Amino acid sequence: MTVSFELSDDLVGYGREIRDWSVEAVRPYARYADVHHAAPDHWRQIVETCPVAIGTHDRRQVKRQPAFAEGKWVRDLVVTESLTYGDHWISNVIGAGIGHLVVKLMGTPEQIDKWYRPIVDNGGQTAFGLTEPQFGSDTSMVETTATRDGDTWVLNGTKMYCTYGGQADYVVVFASTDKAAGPAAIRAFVVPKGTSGFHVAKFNEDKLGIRSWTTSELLFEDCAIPVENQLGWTGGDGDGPGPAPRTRSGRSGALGALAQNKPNISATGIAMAQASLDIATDLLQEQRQSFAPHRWSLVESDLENMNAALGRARLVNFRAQWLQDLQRANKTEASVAKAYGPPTCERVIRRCMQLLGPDGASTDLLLEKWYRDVKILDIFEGSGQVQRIIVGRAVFGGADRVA
Amino acid sequence: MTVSFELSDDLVGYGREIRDWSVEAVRPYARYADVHHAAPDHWRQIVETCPVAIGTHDRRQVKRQPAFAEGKWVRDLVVTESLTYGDHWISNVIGAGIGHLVVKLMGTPEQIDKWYRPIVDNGGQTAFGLTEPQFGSDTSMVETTATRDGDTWVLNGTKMYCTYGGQADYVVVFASTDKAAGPAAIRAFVVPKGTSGFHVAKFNEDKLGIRSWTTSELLFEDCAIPVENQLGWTGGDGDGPGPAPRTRSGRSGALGALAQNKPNISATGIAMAQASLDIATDLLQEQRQSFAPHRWSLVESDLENMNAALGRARLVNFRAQWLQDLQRANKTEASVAKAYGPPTCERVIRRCMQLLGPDGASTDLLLEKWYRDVKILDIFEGSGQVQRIIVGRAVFGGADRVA
Amino acid sequence: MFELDLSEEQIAVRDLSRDLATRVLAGAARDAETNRRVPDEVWRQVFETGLTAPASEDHGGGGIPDTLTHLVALEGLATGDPGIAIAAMWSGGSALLVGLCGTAAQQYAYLPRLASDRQGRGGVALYEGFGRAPSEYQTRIEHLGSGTWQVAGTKVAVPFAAEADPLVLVGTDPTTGELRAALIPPDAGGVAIGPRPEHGHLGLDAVPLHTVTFDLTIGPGQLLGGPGAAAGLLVGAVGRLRLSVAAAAIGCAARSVEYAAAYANERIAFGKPLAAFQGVSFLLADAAIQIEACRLDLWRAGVRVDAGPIGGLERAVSHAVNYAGSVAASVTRDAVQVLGGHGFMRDHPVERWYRAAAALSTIDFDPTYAAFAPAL
Amino acid sequence: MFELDLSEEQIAVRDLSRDLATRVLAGAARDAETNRRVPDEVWRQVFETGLTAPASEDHGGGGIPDTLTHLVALEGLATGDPGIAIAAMWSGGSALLVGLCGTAAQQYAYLPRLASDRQGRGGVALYEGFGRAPSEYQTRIEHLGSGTWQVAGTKVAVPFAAEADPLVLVGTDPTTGELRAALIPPDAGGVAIGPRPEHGHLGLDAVPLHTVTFDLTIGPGQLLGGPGAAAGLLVGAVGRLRLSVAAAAIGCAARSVEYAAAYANERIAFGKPLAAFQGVSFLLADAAIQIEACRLDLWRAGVRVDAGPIGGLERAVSHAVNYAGSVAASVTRDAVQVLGGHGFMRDHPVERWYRAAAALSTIDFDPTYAAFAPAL
Repeated sequence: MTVSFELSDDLVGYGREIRDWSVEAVRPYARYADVHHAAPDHWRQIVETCPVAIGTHDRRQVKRQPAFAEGKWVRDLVVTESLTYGDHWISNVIGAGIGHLVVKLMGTPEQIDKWYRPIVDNGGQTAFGLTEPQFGSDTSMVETTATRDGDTWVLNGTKMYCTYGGQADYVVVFASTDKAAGPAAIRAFVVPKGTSGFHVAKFNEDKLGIRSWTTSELLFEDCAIPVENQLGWTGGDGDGPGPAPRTRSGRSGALGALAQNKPNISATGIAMAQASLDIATDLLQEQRQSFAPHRWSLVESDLENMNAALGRARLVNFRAQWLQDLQRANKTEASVAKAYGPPTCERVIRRCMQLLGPDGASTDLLLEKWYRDVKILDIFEGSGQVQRIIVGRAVFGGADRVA
Repeated sequence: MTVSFELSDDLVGYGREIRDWSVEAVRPYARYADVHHAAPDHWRQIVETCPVAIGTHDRRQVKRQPAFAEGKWVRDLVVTESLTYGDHWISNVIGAGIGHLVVKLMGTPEQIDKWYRPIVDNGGQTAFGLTEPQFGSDTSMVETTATRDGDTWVLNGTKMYCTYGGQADYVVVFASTDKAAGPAAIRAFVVPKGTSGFHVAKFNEDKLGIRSWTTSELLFEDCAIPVENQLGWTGGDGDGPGPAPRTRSGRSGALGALAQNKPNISATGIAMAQASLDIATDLLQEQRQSFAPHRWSLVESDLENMNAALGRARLVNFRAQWLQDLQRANKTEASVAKAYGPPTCERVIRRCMQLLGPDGASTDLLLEKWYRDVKILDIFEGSGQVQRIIVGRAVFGGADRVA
Repeated sequence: MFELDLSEEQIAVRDLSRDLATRVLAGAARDAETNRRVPDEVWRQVFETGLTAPASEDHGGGGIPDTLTHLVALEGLATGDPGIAIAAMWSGGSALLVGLCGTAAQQYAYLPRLASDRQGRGGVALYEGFGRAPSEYQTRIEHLGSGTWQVAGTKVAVPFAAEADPLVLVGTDPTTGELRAALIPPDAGGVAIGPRPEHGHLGLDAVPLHTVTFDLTIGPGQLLGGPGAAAGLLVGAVGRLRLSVAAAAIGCAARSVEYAAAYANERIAFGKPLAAFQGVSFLLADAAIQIEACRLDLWRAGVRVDAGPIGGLERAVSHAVNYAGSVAASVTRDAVQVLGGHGFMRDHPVERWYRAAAALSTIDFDPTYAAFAPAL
Repeated sequence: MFELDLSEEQIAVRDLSRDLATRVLAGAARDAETNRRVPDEVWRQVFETGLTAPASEDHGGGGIPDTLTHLVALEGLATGDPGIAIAAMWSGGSALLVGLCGTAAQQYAYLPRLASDRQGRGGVALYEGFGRAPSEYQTRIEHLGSGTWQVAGTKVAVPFAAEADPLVLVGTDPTTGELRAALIPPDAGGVAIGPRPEHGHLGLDAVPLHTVTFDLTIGPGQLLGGPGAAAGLLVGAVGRLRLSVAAAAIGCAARSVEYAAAYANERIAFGKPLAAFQGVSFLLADAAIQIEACRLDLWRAGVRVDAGPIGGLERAVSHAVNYAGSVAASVTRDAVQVLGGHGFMRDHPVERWYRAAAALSTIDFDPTYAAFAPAL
């Protein structure tokens, strides 16, 4: 075995096919998705034109992704960047969400069979309800309550910024079973779509970017679900209100699910930035004669250095997900990946607009859209600041004593 | 009145004379001062060659600085940058230190007459003993004690990094009169050179840079001084051990003295960076033909942008000291000045070395010395982090409620 | 005489503009953006400040402020909404250039109307993109002989191109290499106005911006200042217009810091206000530090503009503009970051400032003043 | 096959070099600097790793490691002291180039001696400054006819110039534009060695560095690989040498972060360890993040070197080297900052790393890869 950063020809080809398709089939609707805050109505037809098996969230249409030597998570990085290179709206209609990943991490074998398996086997979308109006990063502040009532848990509270929340097959909701017991009493509950008392207060927020991405506000009013919908439920003593006896508390399970996805978030940003850079490069090359020679030197340096920066961002992503594929610890590496890519991707897109001049920021191009879209990537699923805290734990935890 | 950034011709000329002299008379001994950790032995003769009245710290040689329309503190910025443009070692032999400034801020009229006036009228050097081995920024951690014994205070403890500590006429020492009473019980004491029990444990530290700058470690062992050497001493009830009743506690008085000097610290950094930049620019111009044209464009941009960055650093310095001259509040502005200049000056010097290639870091040039010297400027008299805390107070204290 | 205090009049202008920003512009920002035009009632109130048509009292205006006053006014208004502020300033460009550089006849022909018509718009066709400074503009204003001048070139980000009366076009005289300007009436032939982008312009939708191509001949009466105009006056006036964009960017950035700081004071995480975390508070401290440096740099360049066309003025303006563009884009970005998910929602104005600052930073960008640097 | 794990052998090399760094190099760093030479006993121990004269077993060495192994070894050693590590690596450049690119005769002439002489030194005259990449080197190695070659040019940062046996000079053949190297014995005429700077070289005093001017003729036997040498081999070997400097910078930076983190865990301010302040901890988190990206970038370039002279190799090497130089200089700077006043004292090693990283960043710097950016 020897270190190699070369992806297999198969995966490269697979990614290229998806990317070409994304430019041709997805990008033409980028502006539509932004203006209408929704994917085009015929999104299903669009997805069906994809020459490779990207799957859809609709379970009857699902195609399985082929396996590659690199493993699932590395493959997904390539697929994520390739798919969203055309535009990001496609994610919303084919993405599965992460609720089921939480089920896999925190559920009993029965729960995994019931809620995780069908999603990966047949498709579907799941959502994740953690954030509330009064908190973002500090997940100990969960105020949604789960009260035991016979064979049910009754949920009350509000969840914000739930990706796919208004359309998912189910939402994994984090709620406190005993506020006095603090964060350890926070548990996760599977709440299927249509459950009585589960209201979609706002289907989609009015956002700076990624507008077609469903970001829902959910309201739970005396929403009763069976006790066995509590993840980790065994029917034993530990399933009552109060601190969970299990090693994995609700919050850390939730954060575990987020960690797996972090490099994919960065890959989405790289897609937006690379698309901006490629478009800007083509336009600038056409306009080369309009630049004074000394200025053109700087334009060329900028373009080359932006490509190099995106290349490095891919490396830290691959590193994190390669570890994930080997089921090795990658919490720090996943945070490195998420901290590293997104803020530089923001800068790349902004710089491309600047190099193009005032027209670079007009809606005649997509760069201004991607500049709005990209900003969320350094915020959601753990802001850049939160990632630094996580990386810091490794830095300071692993530090020797001063000699 | 109208806003004007133009200094008077008088001050510009004064600064230019000092600067030219500094290059001619001071710079030739820069390497000596670095290697020998001391000014050249004939420093007094060197200072005497200065065509304008820069003064020396030796009281018999002192010449008063002329007044300018801009005021004392703005003048001092110009003088500081001009003097240290040749090299920084000159500061150590002419600088007065800041102990007497603390006296002025915290002393009674009698104390000011006794310890402040002679220094400004006749010259002299004073030192400031606050930092101890176990703390830098957190000045509440003072462990040096002052115990009342009849008409004396008896000091015990160690002070580190005291500028001029081993050579000053007196040191203003901060000590706790009652550890149980916390930071408020910290008072300042004037300890003259030669006081019994006042030992210079280390005359000068072995440092990365500014090696000729006397940075002493001082040891106080049962060092007794008269009670009237406690700054603010009136002989009343408040002069016993315990919290000071006066509005200005020892620490805030100390920090006040530091604030006045902050922009001068930055001006010193600008001098080092500007000197590096000017030397590098001349050398690079000579070597211009050796650079590929596209690379030369970048070299030229770098040089111009470094000059612009130093120009902005001067602006925030002037702003702070112009307020100081008008005796208006400038705590935030002084911190802005100290936070802004030094880290950019570091980068300017490093970049100049890089542009010159490997020879840029050799001792055949002075840039490597200044790169070592400059690092302290973002650390001492309040690190960049401490300045951000101070600026943050204005930002957050002045913030409206969210609409 | 070294002096860093604004004059009493400048302070009054600052307070007035900031007051108008808070009372009127902030609330109208969303409307102006949605309808892609400053609401009439808002325009009327800004008109009364004189910004939309600065003119001397002789011409029925309230006087032409000095450059620093102009910049202070614009920074103040931009704390309410940079889009409306920049729309007003750009519209006022016609009156400003005519008042500062025009012949007496031109001033009488245009200024009384501009100064009294509350619905009128002006505009200046200035920028060309490609990092060009004014001295590098390729738009030609060239004497063909017999008092006829050829005007040809393409301008970007031309405000109010379809309605400005007059539209002032800035170019260079290839014979002398000096800056020249032409007064183009709205019905002139040889002016091809590109379409307005269908879905807007990031954060600058309060003002219509077009790419415009000019290819026409004009008579000497349309030559700003006449055939013998002193180019130095125009250099200064153009410098002022360029700096105004920087002033708008700084106003927007400064307001973003205030807003984010207030949010960070109130929002609790891990048992403390967000402001208690240095990872948050240092972002805003750095922002405040940069804004202070940026504003002083802008003021210095503004004062230089009024001192006449001394050497290095154009480069000083370019430095101030590019630094402000870069600082404002980064500061408004960090303000969104401080608000986290809430910052991404249109319920808070920081997302608008993020857009506006980025858009402003593209207007007059030259990569020679700051190359790309990755975040890490 | 996509694979990011080091091989077992590489892991062993990493651990061994890191162990040697901790046990031997760290303690000898000050001595090496003061005496401006690696202490003999330390050199002997580093010699045993093979780094000072990598040679195949046929020539009495321990084998020539692949590039990645070489880089891993250097990063490990540099955690002890970058100066000693780079001295060893640079000395080994002669054996490396002869072993990778020399003719069989050259290998037999030089390698057995280099591999066995514990006091011997090699050296490569490589860099020219001015941001030049190897393909732009102006040092000429040109065929004069009759098997005689003209060697002319000026090199900077030439290690062991006065003692290297042989000194390998890298230049370009103006006829073909290809990279060439010449073997220069220590007594060769036409070699003018500039003086060693009297008071040292920032953080690189363990190794003598000189500016050297060459103007001599050589026979075909002194032409590395002979007249028909495949330039591609030399391109790869030169790439490896350049990347080694980046590896030393990264090792130094990584150790700085460890040291500063340990300090920040212990040092108390305002009632908490320094590490509890995000204004401190984020500096080191950012450093760790950058080092991770930097190391992967370096590894990728290293693997490309061994894959043969594929297109873009030189630029990939330049990117990796310049990013590492920039990251290491900034990280070591922040490590000093975390230690505050203590960081400025020679009692702690961070000041040495600050110097060494800055010096390393000047060796192979090209401004096209990262323009100056102010801190704020």
